[in-house]
Amino acid sequence: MQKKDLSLLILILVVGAVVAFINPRFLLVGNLSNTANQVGMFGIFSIAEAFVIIVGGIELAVGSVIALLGVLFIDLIVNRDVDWILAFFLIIAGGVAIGTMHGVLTTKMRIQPFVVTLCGLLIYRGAARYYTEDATAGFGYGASFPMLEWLAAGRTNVLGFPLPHSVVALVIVAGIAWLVLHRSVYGRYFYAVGKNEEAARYSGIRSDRVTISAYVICGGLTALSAVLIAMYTRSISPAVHGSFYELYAIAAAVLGGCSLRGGEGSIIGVVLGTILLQVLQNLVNLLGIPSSLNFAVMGTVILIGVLADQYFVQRRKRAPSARGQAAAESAPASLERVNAE
Amino acid sequence: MQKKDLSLLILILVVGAVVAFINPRFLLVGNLSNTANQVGMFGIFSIAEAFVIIVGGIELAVGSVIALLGVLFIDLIVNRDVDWILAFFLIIAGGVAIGTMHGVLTTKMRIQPFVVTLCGLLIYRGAARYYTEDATAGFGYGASFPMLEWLAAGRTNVLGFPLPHSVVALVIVAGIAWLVLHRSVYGRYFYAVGKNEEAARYSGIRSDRVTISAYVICGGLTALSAVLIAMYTRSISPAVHGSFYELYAIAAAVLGGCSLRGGEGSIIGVVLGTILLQVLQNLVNLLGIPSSLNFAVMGTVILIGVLADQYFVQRRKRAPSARGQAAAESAPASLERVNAE
Amino acid sequence: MREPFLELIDIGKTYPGVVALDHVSLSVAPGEVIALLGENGAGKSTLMRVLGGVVAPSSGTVRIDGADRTGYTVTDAIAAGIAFVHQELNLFDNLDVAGNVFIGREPVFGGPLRLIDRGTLRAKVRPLIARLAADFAPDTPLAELSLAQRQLVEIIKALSLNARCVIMDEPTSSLTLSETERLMQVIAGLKADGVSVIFITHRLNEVVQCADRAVVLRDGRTVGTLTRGELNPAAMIRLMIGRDLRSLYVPPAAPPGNIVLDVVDAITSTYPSRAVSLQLRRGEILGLAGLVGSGRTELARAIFGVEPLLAGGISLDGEPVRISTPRAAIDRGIYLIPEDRKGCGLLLDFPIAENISLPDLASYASLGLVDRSRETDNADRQRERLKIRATDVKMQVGTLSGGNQQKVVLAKWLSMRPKVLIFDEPTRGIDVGAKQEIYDMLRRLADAGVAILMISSDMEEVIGVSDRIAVMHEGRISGFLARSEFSEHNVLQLAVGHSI
Amino acid sequence: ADKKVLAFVVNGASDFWKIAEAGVKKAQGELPDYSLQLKYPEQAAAAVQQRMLDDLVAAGAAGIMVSAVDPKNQTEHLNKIAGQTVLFTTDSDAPQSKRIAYIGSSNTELGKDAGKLMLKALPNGGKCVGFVGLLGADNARERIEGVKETIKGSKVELVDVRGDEIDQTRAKRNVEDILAAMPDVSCLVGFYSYNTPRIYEVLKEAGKLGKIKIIGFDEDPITLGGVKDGAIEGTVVQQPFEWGYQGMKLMAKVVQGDKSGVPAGGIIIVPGKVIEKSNVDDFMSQMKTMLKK
Ligand SMILES: Nc1ncnc2c1ncn2[C@@H]1O[C@H](COP(=O)(O)OP(=O)(O)OP(=O)(O)O)[C@@H](O)[C@H]1O
Ligand SMILES: Nc1ncnc2c1ncn2[C@@H]1O[C@H](COP(=O)(O)OP(=O)(O)OP(=O)(O)O)[C@@H](O)[C@H]1O
Ligand SMILES: [Mg+2]
Ligand SMILES: [Mg+2]
Repeated sequence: MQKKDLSLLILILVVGAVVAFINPRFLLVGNLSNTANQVGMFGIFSIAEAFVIIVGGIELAVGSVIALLGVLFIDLIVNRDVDWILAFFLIIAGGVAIGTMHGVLTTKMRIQPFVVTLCGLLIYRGAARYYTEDATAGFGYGASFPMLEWLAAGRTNVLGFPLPHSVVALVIVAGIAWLVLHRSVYGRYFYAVGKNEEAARYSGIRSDRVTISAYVICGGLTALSAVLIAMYTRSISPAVHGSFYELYAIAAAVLGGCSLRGGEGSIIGVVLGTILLQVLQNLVNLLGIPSSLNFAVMGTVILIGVLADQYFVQRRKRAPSARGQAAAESAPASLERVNAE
Repeated sequence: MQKKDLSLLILILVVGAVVAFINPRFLLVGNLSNTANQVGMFGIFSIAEAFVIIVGGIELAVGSVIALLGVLFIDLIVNRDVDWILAFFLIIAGGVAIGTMHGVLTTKMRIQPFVVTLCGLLIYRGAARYYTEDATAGFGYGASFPMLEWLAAGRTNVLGFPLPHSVVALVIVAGIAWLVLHRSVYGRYFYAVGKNEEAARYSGIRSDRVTISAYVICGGLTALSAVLIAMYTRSISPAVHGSFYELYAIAAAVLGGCSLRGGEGSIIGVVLGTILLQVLQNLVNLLGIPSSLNFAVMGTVILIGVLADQYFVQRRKRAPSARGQAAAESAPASLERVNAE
Repeated sequence: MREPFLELIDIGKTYPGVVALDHVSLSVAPGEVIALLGENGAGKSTLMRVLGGVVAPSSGTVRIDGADRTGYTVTDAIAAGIAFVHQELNLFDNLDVAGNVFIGREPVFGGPLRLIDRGTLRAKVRPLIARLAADFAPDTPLAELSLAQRQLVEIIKALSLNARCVIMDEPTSSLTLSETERLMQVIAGLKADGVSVIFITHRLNEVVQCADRAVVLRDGRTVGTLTRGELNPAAMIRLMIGRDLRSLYVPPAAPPGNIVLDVVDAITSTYPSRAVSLQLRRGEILGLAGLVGSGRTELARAIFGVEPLLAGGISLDGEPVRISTPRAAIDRGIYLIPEDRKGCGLLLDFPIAENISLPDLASYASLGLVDRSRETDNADRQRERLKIRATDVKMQVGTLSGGNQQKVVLAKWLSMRPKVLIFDEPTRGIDVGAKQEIYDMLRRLADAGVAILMISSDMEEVIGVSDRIAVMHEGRISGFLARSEFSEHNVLQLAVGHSI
Repeated sequence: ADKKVLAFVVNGASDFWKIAEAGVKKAQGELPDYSLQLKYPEQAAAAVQQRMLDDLVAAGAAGIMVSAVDPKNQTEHLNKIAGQTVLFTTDSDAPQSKRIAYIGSSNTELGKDAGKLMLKALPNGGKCVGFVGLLGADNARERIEGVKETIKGSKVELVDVRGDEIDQTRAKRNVEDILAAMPDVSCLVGFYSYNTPRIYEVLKEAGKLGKIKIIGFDEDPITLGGVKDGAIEGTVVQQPFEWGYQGMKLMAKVVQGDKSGVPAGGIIIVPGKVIEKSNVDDFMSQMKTMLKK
């Protein structure tokens, strides 16, 4: 675990402890399980976003893709009687197709990723709204897919804790993503391309291919979370479903140490970033803070956390003699990381 | 005018011509004046955003600042009977204070601008909502500030065209911004810091100060547009007012040639970007396209425009011998520009 | 001589307004060591980029093992056994040393997952590091290495390829004598193994030392080839610049004056337990020598206010000053010309003129607005004075050849009025002809009363140009040498910290 | 903190709920043993609201009255909530859920009222355009449905309804654009509370007040002012004050175990009111007293 991840973990623990102290119901199994469920759903698309950010891109269409694919998924299984397993794979394929398109447009056509995915954001949401004629797509009352529901939105009792299956999905996704990013050759190429695309090309890395595959992974994972979220809300108003989720995803990734300049970030960090954001949401409701202050509290806690981290890092940097060589050696690196953005 | 700006202008003219052909009412003085009014309001905060993007930062709080300052402005003059001139200056000072804070946090405390301004986005909106207890702030019926209304939301007949004063404001702001960015010493520093902060520092540029001043300019201009927008809508629901406007601003800046990696972009480009976005909005209503497709149409037109531009640029690049030296000379630069992001 | 296996035939390359290569041919036989010489902008790097598959030639053929290659790319070059050390470093500062060395060729396990075998990776890098006696470990993050150390990493990367041909584009430009010696041994070893080496350098004695053949380019054309027996500096210079060169170095006009800069017990963060003191006089050129990583750059950065001084102080003209930003240093007349031109020296996408005017922009302005014609005029003057090869001062600096970029870095500062000038590797990558002009200029500046601190890894240059030499070893000054004590042996002895 | 919590969860922030809040406050005055809270989800999205409900249950709320963002599809989730606490719905019902009662109005009926106003305003028929925040939202659909049902067969036509995603700038802009695009439009309908004042302002700026008829919903002060000066034909208002007041009182009773106040089927309709020039003064003074404390 990197130093930055550790700071984040500490921040989460501190926030959690404070909340638990003020309202012990925070620690109720039910509440923790609900929060975990949110973390599961949001974590998957945050990891998706992280892949793109690490190769130096950005994906703004996450929320719209979640809306469009969610609508399609529900439509397929509820109105068109497609078998849900087939529908699931179709949706994943859809996400992969969208990702491929974004990747190709940014690499082969050399359009800025911000522009490509902004257009995606606009187009997919429009498509979702047009498709349903702005109506809400949902299971309605009584429609039931017991197996699918259990798999996607159910919980399994593990040692007394109702573990949401979205968390299981997140653990699997994060595990594989960790292996790929931090241990595999391919992951290394992601970081290399994100940091210095030209040098990567000189080293014989097919940087276009690497970039495209980051978008593809992002699309596929986003599709997965679209299905989970659709099964959680069971209804999708295409005009608002998932809107702003790209900001959540980017925020989680950035909190987790990704730099928007590319080449940096860790999977553990992204997951921790997601957890922090969700715990903060939970906190506002549990402490009875006026809902209007919901966002403000989130912002304030994040800012204080980051400031505190920075304060300690800076202090350590300023007094390296006191902490000896080791501290001095590590300080510039982590400073640079913050600096780099 | 740079080549990129020219492509954008052509795109706007083409879109305009198509719309005028389908519905000639597009060219009615009233309609053009309305669209111009929107361009005026949106252009100012897009220029604000461009300053920050050029020094390599990002400002996500634009929309929230517009909500908070708008609410405060209306509250000051309607409920607290502050003289509107004083209130105006207080609001601008507020914007400047917010900008200073963002600048100091990113430079002196070395927190990523994305994190700082994301927290700002959350906090200011929360503050606005809390301040009004989520109620709409408005002039109510009959409240009247004729001078202020005329200045901020009025129109003056210029050769038969009712020129909205927001456009006058934009022209003044854009003119000064152009002078500052493209002709002044300070403007050069903005680009230098955005491009390579380290090299700028080695050349004796106080990069922190330059960065902070970009945020300050951004805050001040955003405050100005907050007042104009408040006077236009005449009522502000703090929960939604101005939300997503940061995306508009970033989109206009990026369309206008700014790179999110900093150090690039032109004021003319940003203004053209704003015009394009507003003409697209106008188009949807005028052509009677379903509102749900509003965004999709915007996205599609932008994408097609960028693709067409790219196609011609790439073609020219591939056949430099045919078009002679001049074309070949400009091609790599503009390619690089797209590439850089 | 064995049959050539790499052939570049009639290669041409044009950039807008520039003919970089004009029908150049070169063939390389196994085990051959070829030096590629020429002035800055002669086309050396471009030719090698063609061979490395980085740029596509406008005309001509690349032939490998007798087969003509079309659509030849980096991947093909790597597959054909060509390793390339680029002039501008191309490394990843988010990876460690081993990761950089084996990027694109990581040893893997785990089947289709292709997990990186980190143990093997490090084990493979370790002997290569030892071979160059570099002082970093396989898992040292690249971000912690100095420029010269990074250059060693690039070389290690090339060696690790087990290539048939290694191209090195100015591998020694920031290395000191001992590393250079070691590199020469490595090249000899490669040669013995039948590996060909093409290297580009502006340090002619390296050529004499190890090349079988020197190919000289001028203005994108081959102007001659010198074989082993003909290799002597005078002949090479004549081919390169088309005339003879008088002695490079000019003696000072007057003895040095008062102490201008006084550094007392300065401590920087890399060597927190070592204090540095030195004094610099008016009109003096103080050479600062030392091995890679000895802390010279860091000292310069501390004086210039880029890095904090942990302890100690600096006085200027006898008055203690506190310098915490480069701006403060510049305002007091202390200028630093940094060694890392890509990172700190230049804005690569900016035009030449705007780079040159940047440190002193205010003086080109009236009412805060930049007077562009004055800016351009001055840039044109500097271009002529330093013979910067560019069609126009509106060209982006990034498109210039390495040496010409370095000249732009110098030009930035030379139109101003300094009191203390710190040059960090001022002639890195600069050709002999231009070196002479720069040395002349250094001397003129010194004679005009500027105090100059010249950090250099080029032993010849340190001895030739300096009035006095300070040598650093592991973060402290191990000794000063007066003119009469100047010798390679003395400098080296102080640099390595023990007698040799 | 020992007082039992009764929560009123709305579907998004708006002034409309301020009036409900007044009702809740009045109920609070009469229910000292309870702590009544009004909760705004930070976004008008089902997922966000669901999250809020889950959290409220976790925090131990004794009763929840909710204006579900998407009642049709939230049914199961609402049932989950209903299993753990006393659940009422308001504003928009989820008839198939296990909620104990619904208190609110019927949007279709409100739409019909507006349709009648339109017929009255345009005796010779004409083209109308509507403006709304979220076209897909149930309340918008039902209101539009009600209008269409009433004007069916007459010469009055609702040719288009423009959505604005609750962005006031766009709301105003939409009106401007429609005026430019359709010179022959004769009546504009504001379906959401803020749409009507935007219509009023644009017509005022264009000097077309009175020439083009305005029909509104809800009780924005500018709307009421417009009704008063005759520029707006009329506005159809709901009575959220009563929802808040009656709803909370009833909920407290149910929490105590007294279900006598809940009718069979659980539906309590508080009818809407049509405000026209004739009764606008009365209504305004009523509002003033309601919002006083
Ligand atoms: N991308 C480019 N665009 C335009 N001109 C270029 C580009 N790359 C190289 N050139 C030009 O080609 C010529 C040859 O450059 P090259 O880098 O090969 O020189 P060099 O011999 O390696 O010089 P040095 O010793 O300074 O490294 C120079 O005039 C340079 O300006
Ligand atoms: N950016 C950096 N971050 C961390 N450590 C650095 C950095 N740059 C240099 N160092 C370390 O500082 C030490 C001193 O390096 P410095 O560059 O001052 O040496 P130098 O004598 O100039 O040698 P060189 O020839 O390598 O430039 C080296 O050991 C190096 O590892
Ligand atoms: Mg070169
Ligand atoms: Mg150095």
